[in-house]
Amino acid sequence: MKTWMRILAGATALVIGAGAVAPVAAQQPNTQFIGITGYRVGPYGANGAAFFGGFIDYLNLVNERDGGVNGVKLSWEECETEYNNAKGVECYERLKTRAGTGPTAIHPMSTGITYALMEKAPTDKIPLITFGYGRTDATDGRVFPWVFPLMSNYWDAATGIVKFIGDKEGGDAKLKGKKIALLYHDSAYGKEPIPVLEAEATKLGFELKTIPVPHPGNEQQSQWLQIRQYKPDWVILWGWGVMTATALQTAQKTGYPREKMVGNWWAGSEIDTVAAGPAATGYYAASLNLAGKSYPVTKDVESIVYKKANKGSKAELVGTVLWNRGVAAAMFTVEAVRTAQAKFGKKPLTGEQVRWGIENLDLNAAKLKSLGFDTMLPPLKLSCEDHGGSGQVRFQQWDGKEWKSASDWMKGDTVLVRKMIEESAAKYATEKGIKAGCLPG
Amino acid sequence: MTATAHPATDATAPLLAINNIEVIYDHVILVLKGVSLAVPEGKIVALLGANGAGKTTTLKAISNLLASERGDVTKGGIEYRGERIDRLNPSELVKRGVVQVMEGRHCFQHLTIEENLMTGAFTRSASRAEIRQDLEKVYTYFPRLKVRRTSQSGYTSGGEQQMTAIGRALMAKPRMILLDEPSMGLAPQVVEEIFEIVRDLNGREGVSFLLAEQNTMVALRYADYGYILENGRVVMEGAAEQLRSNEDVKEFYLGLSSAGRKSFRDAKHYRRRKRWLA
Amino acid sequence: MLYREAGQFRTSYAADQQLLPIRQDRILMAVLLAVAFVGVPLFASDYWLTALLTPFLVFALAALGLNILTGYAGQLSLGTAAFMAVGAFAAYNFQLRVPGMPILGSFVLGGLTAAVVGVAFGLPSLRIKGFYLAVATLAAQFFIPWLLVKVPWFTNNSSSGVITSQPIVILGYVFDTPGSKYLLVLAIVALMALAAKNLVRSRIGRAWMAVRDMDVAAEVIGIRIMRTKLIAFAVSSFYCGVAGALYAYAYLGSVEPDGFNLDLSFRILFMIIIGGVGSILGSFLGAAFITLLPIFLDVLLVDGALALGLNLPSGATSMVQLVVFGALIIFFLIVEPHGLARLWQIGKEKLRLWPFPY
Amino acid sequence: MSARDPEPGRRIGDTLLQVQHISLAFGGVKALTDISFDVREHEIRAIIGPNGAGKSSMLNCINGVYSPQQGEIRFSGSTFRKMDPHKAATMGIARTFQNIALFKGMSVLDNIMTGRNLKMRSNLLAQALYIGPNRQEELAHREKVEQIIDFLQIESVRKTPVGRLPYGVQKRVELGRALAAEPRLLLLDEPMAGMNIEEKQDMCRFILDVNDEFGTTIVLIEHDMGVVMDISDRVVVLDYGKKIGDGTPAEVRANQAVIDAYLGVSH
Amino acid sequence: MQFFFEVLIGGLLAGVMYSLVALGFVLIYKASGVFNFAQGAMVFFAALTFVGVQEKTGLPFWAVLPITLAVMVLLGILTERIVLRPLVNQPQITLFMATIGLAFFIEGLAQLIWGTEVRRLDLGIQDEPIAVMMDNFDMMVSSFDVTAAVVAGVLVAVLAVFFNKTRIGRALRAVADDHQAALAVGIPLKQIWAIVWSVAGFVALVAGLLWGARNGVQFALTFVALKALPVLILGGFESILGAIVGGLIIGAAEKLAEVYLGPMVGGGIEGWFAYMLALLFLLVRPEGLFGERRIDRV
Repeated sequence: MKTWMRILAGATALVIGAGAVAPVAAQQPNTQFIGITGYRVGPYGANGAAFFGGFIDYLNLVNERDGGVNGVKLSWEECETEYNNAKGVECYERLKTRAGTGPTAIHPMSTGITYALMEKAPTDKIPLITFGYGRTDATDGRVFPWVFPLMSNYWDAATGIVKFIGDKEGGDAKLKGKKIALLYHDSAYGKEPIPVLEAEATKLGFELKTIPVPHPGNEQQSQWLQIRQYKPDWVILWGWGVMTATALQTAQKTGYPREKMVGNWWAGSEIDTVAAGPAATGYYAASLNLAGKSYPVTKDVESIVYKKANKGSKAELVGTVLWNRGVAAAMFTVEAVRTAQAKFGKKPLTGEQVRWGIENLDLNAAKLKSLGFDTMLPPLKLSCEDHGGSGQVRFQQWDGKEWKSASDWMKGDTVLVRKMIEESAAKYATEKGIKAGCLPG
Repeated sequence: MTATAHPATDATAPLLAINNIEVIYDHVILVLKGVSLAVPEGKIVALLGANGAGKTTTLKAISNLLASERGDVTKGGIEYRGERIDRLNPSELVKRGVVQVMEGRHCFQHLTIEENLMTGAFTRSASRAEIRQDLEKVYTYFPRLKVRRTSQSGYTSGGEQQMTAIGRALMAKPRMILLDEPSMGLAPQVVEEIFEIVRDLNGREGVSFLLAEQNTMVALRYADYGYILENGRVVMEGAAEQLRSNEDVKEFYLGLSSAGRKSFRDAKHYRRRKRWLA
Repeated sequence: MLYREAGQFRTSYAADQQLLPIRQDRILMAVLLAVAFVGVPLFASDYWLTALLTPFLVFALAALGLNILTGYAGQLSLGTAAFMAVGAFAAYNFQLRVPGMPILGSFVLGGLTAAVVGVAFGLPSLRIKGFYLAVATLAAQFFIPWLLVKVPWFTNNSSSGVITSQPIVILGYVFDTPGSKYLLVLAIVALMALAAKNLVRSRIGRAWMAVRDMDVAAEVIGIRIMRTKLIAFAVSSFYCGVAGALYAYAYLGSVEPDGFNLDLSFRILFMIIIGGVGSILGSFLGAAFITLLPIFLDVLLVDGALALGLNLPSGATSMVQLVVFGALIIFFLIVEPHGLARLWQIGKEKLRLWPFPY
Repeated sequence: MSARDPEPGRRIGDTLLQVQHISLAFGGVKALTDISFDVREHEIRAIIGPNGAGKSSMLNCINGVYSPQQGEIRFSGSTFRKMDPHKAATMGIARTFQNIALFKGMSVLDNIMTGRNLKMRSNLLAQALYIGPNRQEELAHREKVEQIIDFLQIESVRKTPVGRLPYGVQKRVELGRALAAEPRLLLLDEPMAGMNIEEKQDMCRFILDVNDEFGTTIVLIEHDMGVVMDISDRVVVLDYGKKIGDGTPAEVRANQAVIDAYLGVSH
Repeated sequence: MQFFFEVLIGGLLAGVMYSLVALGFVLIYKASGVFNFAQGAMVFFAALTFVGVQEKTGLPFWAVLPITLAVMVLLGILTERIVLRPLVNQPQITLFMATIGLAFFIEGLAQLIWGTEVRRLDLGIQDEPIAVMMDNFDMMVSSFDVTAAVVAGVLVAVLAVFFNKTRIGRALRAVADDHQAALAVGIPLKQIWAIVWSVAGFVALVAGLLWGARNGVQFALTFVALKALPVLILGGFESILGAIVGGLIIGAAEKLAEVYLGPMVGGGIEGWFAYMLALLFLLVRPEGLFGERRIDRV
């Protein structure tokens, strides 16, 4: 008994050794391969499941409905990162070996992993698409040619939120003398908006108090008592994971009105509000995309991917904020491929070619409409200088059941943000000895 | 040994009979290499031998405490009142009246003496009053325990702990107690006291004892019959008085030679051959 | 009989005290080193080098550090990742702020800084033991990353808290390919493993084990408990610190304080438990197992599901992975609580007798 | 049978250890009350008494594991209120324990090598590199340790982890570890507990040889009266933390207080 | 001053929530010497199962509770049977590691069965400031936290009676002291351990329900174990009373520190403050507040 168990254990070890030698390639030939470094377990597993669920649902849609991009079928492989940097790198390296083309474009969906891959990507010629996260100053594509913080970055979000609060108060001028508290996840991610908010505070004359919440943020009594004592007019919530729901619950507990709380786009999904229950009602959050199922693309996914092909990831997720965001992220990738195909031909493309496609992406309102996205996203046009392409945010409010749009697409202080981005990027370029400039297309 | 002295040949079957058992630890270490012995009802049987001879293992094989130490009875059988008990779990065994008092007492340190005694009655479904009565009975045997009933056993002396351990076993209303090294680490006077109680219990309650003991001298004074174990085998057995008068036992286990006890001062070293082993 | 030692006499204590007294072991080690230094860089793919072998070596080094503390000196620590963080950030700052600092110097200084911090957090071990100490080391685990995030100086005012390692240049040669980074890490790890082996078979190693096994007795024969434990903390943290620096420089390239979290500490603890507590070899085996197992499971599950034509949602595979990982750990602990190193030893014993069963 | 040498006066020297008015309590429970006695150079001194009499506590006070609340200890000319174990070791006091306190995870050789710890000098770096002086040192001490291994006749188990050894051999290894420190004063706490006659005889021989050959002074706790009476020069008797007798074995055996408290009538 | 008390009371009440989780650790540690790192995972599993069953069946609270309890008892028994029994007599660290493995297993299993979505757990207790306190003293005291504290109090009382006054309780304590001896007197170890794990499962369920109602049922529930660890060090691994008092102290000290000390050093100190506090405390009393002082007998 003992002996055979030992043998079995030894055999397990051996097999594991051997198994890693020959990872079987999962992709089919002559397809556009997309590597996905995703996460569906761990503290942010719920977020990942929604985002990557949408992402893959859209890829399936393109294959099922259109037969791929101009006839080139899409293939993909998802590698679980557990939101862990080291595992993210391993996944990246693994996906890199796949297909002739490599992973085409990577969505790390984690700022940490983005940073870990930042210097690998140029060497490997694989673009990183960081949709609403990652390194803010990478928006300057002259210094970061391989990184695309698509649409809007954290500083856009922060200034956008200030703008939104200003609007609610009746104009930016009314912000003078107001008190705003920033309740943030005490991590690199949470600290991102501080410099730009401080700059805004000086400029617009409001008072800013920053209150960190230590990870994971499932206990916020003391922070909210501080808020209760400080009595701010608005609370900006820069949360992630369980922290957001706890903040909303604790706000209720300490009697702070949720209508005076604005979250950023990682603190504004159903995951956050459902967990908080009734405490979330009235809470605002910035968003990169609208929630809802009424868009033609969503309907297509439901009817084609879910009903017809039965390849859907999870029906309950359809139309949620993060699912829609995943769909949008996939669409950006697909459209980048399409754009690049126009230049390089209708065949599986390399990461380098797709990079060009992303940089020359132009999704105007008409294009978005034709793709079935309507108002879910703002128009987007990238260039070498601007790897964001939009800088807009839109606000949604939780009505107790679902997210409802609460504003138009709007921009914050783009001048300030651009200035800070360029400064920061220039500093990075000096540090690293990078000669800023556009890559030849 | 004469046939009449062998307890197994008594007209009635022995209370406990062990037939040629083999015990292996960890699947490799053979500790008992075929041990057979018998305990007749109402007798005190001593299991003697040096450290590591297999005394404790024998007792644990009977009480089935081996499993938790990665030991296993691989051959032979153990019978209690004619029933095979080698696959019973300890709790079943206690219910049938076989209780072991382990070497080194093993009191529950954080429980009071009285709580310790009460745990002994765990397997019984007796009424509260009945248990209370038994508790009083234990106190009559061990008046010292009554005085210290509320003390945490961890803070009591070795002798008191040994008494607690025996008393705890008594609470299970045993017919047979497996007593492992009751004299270990106790002062001579206390050892005598404990053995007197053992004799008392045997006489008055009719409890049979199988006691493993290194202190051959004392053990043979109180036992009816004895087995000597060496290296996992029974090498000698016989009625206590026979063993006591056996020359070899005298020399090797009692430290007596025919010319009286040999002084430790005069013990000689026989230098052994140097061994080559890395 | 493959592993027969008969006929190999050791006639002096010097011969008996060599690192590998048995000839077969020496041959095996030579082959292993040759493969690691020559064969692997020649034949392994970039994926192997970057994603498997380099992290394996880095983790093995950290596991070695933890094993010195936990396996040899008997002080259970859950703060390994924090000491790695100290090493990484200290190396970064030395490299950044001291002009002309050689990179290896930074690694050593990073290790030394971690050693100092390790000693500071080791001080409570003089009073507290076992799980109390283990939980106390969590204080380090939570405090150090907090401090690194909180004080911008440590991260050179990086708004995100992420530091990007400087290029590794030694004597003008730039280590920027996966192969060269692997070789650098391999050389460092091999040297430090040798040093660890020497330490544990010298006076200090015996003192550690003595304190681990029976501290009162150790004190009575004249071992200074306090010093011995603190040296263990220092040496262990030094190893973890260097491992942290290599983690940042040779493996990930950029790190953030939050990356050195409790998960990482646990991961390394797993390595020594699975590999073998109190065994140098075990640190390596454990690191290999823990690094490769999830990847293997991942590949196996994904490809296995594909091969079987199952449409396993990728979420499910991740869960299954977690379940299997947990189950395997338990399985291993039950089958061989002394770890892979013991399995290896048993295997050797068997080979020694082979083909005879006894 | 009682005195060891025809002329003990010539063998036994001056006072080496003097225990003066030692009192020790654990949270109010008195373990030792005003104990005084002395141990002379080259002597074998036994401490006897019932369980819980404070014998082990006495040893623990002598080598500093416990610190007595009152009294002092004089050892080879210096006086201590509180000895610490490390200092005791450097001054040449070695010790074995009632319940074997070997380092279970280590081999016999390594266990005994730890006894040489105080005599080794190499620094950490030298040890890590294992070159030159450290290597020489390790080998030199190995030589010494092998002598002890020879003396105790445990050559065949030198590489065996002590946890796997039989009890009697473990006791021997523990003696070896204490001897490796080349002590002036050796404290033995029940070195023969749980041994059979043969093993006890062996152990007695070792103790006597150590005493004879190395001139080591020995303080010994033992329950076996036969052993105590045979090999010790003088005996201290403790009962409930108090000293109730002190003298040669013959004197102690005749002491009525000792008989009442400990020896009992039937022995 | 009013604010100080508000923080203090809030802290004490939060501390009770920590104690709830710490209790599960104490129970298992006491009875089997296992430092059960999977307690957090068990809390998560309990809450998730509860919500999952509720979702699937639509049954009311009082019907789902026994079902979940049954699942937890089953989990406890299986854990004992499959994980711990084969590991009897192994060093504590091995058992500890096994429970980490168990934690992974349970976390994976829970999500495999019920999915990763974040769910709401509604106990029908509104988490709002108690009006009386608010109106009369301008003090914010959460109704939810007070309820939780009452539940915790009842739980502790029940456990105390169970341990000290019942035959099984005595057997549990006996097993905790010396399982070999317990076996020898006929206490069926396996059943006892199964009972312990079941009780721990029950405590995990209570903690899971309260924490789940507080933060939503999601993976992060496993993190509440990290909040319980300093409570354990402070209170002692073996003391139920210690878990409660430790929780109160940690809760109060942590909140006061974050509010009054935090701003001076940039805040966010709660993550480690409790650990540091426990560490400093240990330097004074190494056995914890109510832990058994170990007497080293040599």
